[in-house]
Amino acid sequence: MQNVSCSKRDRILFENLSLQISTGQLIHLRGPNGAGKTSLLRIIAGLSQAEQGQVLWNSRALDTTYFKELVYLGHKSGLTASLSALENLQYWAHLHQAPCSEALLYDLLTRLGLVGLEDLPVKFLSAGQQRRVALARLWLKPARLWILDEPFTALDTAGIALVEQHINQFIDGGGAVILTSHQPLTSSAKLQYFDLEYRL
Amino acid sequence: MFKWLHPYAKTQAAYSLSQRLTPWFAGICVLLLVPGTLWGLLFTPADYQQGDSFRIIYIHVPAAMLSMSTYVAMAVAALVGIVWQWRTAFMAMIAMAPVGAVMTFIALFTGAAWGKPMWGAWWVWDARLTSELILLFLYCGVIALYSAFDDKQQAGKAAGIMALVGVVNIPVIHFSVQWWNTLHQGATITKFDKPSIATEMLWPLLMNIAGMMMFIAALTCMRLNNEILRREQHRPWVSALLHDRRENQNAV
Amino acid sequence: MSQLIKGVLQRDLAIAFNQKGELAQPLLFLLIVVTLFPIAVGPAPETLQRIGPGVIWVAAILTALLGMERLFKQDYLDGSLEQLLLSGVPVFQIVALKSVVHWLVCFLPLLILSPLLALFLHLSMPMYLALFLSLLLGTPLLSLVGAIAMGLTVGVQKGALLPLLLMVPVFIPLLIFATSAVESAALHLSYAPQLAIIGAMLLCALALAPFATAYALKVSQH
Amino acid sequence: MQFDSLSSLIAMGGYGFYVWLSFGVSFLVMGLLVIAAKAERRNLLKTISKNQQRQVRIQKARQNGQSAQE
Repeated sequence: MQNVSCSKRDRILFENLSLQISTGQLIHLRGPNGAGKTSLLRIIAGLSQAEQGQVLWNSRALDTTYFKELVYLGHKSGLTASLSALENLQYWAHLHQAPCSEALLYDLLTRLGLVGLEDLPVKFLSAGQQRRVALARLWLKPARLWILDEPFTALDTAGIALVEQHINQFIDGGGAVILTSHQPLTSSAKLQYFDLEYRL
Repeated sequence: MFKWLHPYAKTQAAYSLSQRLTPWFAGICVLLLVPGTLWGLLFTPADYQQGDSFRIIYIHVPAAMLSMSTYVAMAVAALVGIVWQWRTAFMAMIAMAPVGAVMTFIALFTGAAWGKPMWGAWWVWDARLTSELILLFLYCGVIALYSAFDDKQQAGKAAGIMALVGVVNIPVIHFSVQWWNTLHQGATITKFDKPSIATEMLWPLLMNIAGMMMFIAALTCMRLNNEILRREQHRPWVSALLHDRRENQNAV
Repeated sequence: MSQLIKGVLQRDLAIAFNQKGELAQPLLFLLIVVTLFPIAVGPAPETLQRIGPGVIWVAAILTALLGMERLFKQDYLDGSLEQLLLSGVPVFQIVALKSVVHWLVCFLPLLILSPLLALFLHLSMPMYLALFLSLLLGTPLLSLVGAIAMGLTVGVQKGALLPLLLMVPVFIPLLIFATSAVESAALHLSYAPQLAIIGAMLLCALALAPFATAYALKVSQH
Repeated sequence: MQFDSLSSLIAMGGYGFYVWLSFGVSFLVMGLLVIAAKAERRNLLKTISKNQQRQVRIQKARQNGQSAQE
């Protein structure tokens, strides 16, 4: 499905990496701090460009069809602090052309354990609750590839279990996931590891 | 043209090319600038209106002309960089920026020093001087933007956009300033009669213009090489280069 | 498509009106600057009339810069910007919408306030009309071009004054034409040419600026 | 030669100050530009070779460490 080969920036983080991911695959990207995991994910997502090499999707360069099938969640939540969870998700769904009826969103937020907090500005929520709102996007948009940078930070065990279960469902349904996480994943046999090492 | 240029998109090729060109540019620059200046200062007859003060023309006009063309060259480099994703084009652009800024400064300074005896004031809001001042701001903007970024690849692209926005605006600025100037025509005499310049005055001027051009080219090459070295210092070819240099020095 | 436009407008306006204090600050700043000038140069109506249009325009430009930080900075910091860039929607459309919102929030109040400023500075009726028209055409230009400068500097921590430096080349012609329009009006001459030029600049910016801003935003995500 | 004596060359028909000031400052600034570029290059080469030497040291230390372990 995809073939990456890149090196990056003035300090060389990694060179001539190749990585292929296909449907039903979960790739756990591992490496010490500063190894370039986030940089690699951002390159794969198409946010930044590789110095050399390119990222291909269905053996074509990245274009709008790719973005239509991608959900990327970075370190930053992408939530506007002064807006409520509902408004944030509505805006995001508008942008990404995902279904966003209010009933659907209320239902989703309830499932994520955010009942009664839907209308509160996001800045009043705790870090874990904000993370849950950000992760709600995984339920919203029908995508085929998820790129998740540390999705489990600030989540409690119940939250982690919820997200992992959702990831497994997604993969069983033919999706592909690349994620970084400093904690081991408990999930399925389809899990693959990809290790980056720290280079001076 | 494109095929010919394309290999130089690679930093290493660009480095060796500009390394080879620098002494040529520098040599021709000295060959033109020194006799041109001496000729202009010592041998051309004085202007019958402005006396010997007109000799400032030999530095003022080349600097003013080339300050504008350097900016345009920067914008062209930026465009090439953005369209074809050449890193070297951005590096060349940023190598030119301070040189162009210095040219602009020289044009402004000599303009003021010429204006003092001619107009009786160091600074007159004359259309050409004002345009030149705005040009200096443009250069400063590009340089400031470039230095504000930590990631120089990003910085090059951002400064490139800035240079392009500026070049789109140059005609508008020029036109507007002229309009503004005629509207606010002050009491002082703000016009040079455009003298149809005599041939013996013209030759040294042309020599100096060409010499300044070479000066800019030589400095751009030098600065481009610095830029490439700084950005690529971790690449193997740079270490190989340094290694060769050291060996050569040891052999000598 | 229309739903997208509605969604973006709604959200950006909601953010702006959530921070009412911040909304009023630039206007207060404008009012104070315009009040300071008569105090500094003396209250003679002729002097004020002469410098009036220039003062209002310079103050408008500075005000624009104050309000402009909002345009992308917050989105950049909280990550909304990367979500926007990855949405697959053409970024220039969103940028154009954001410029519209900026104009509505920052310059529309200024236009509404402008009669008061004209009164303060003793502008005559034809002068005010010319000023109003030049503001009407010129301020969207400021929003559009300002968006480029803001897009370029969004990832830069230091250098709050950088946008000002970047926008100088656009400000100067605008300032020249706008004030000369008002001056022509004071002499009861036609000021259509100046307005036409500002209009032409506005149209050019409308065609090009959103693309430049979109590119700048992409660059800001290194 | 337009000027018959050195003093008249310096005086430039009364405009000497302005003419020599212009030329002096211009060439000074251009010279500074050249010097700055050269100095920058020298500094760069120095830092690069320093970095390289550091790399060599690091590698050596690693190898020594490994052989010591063995």
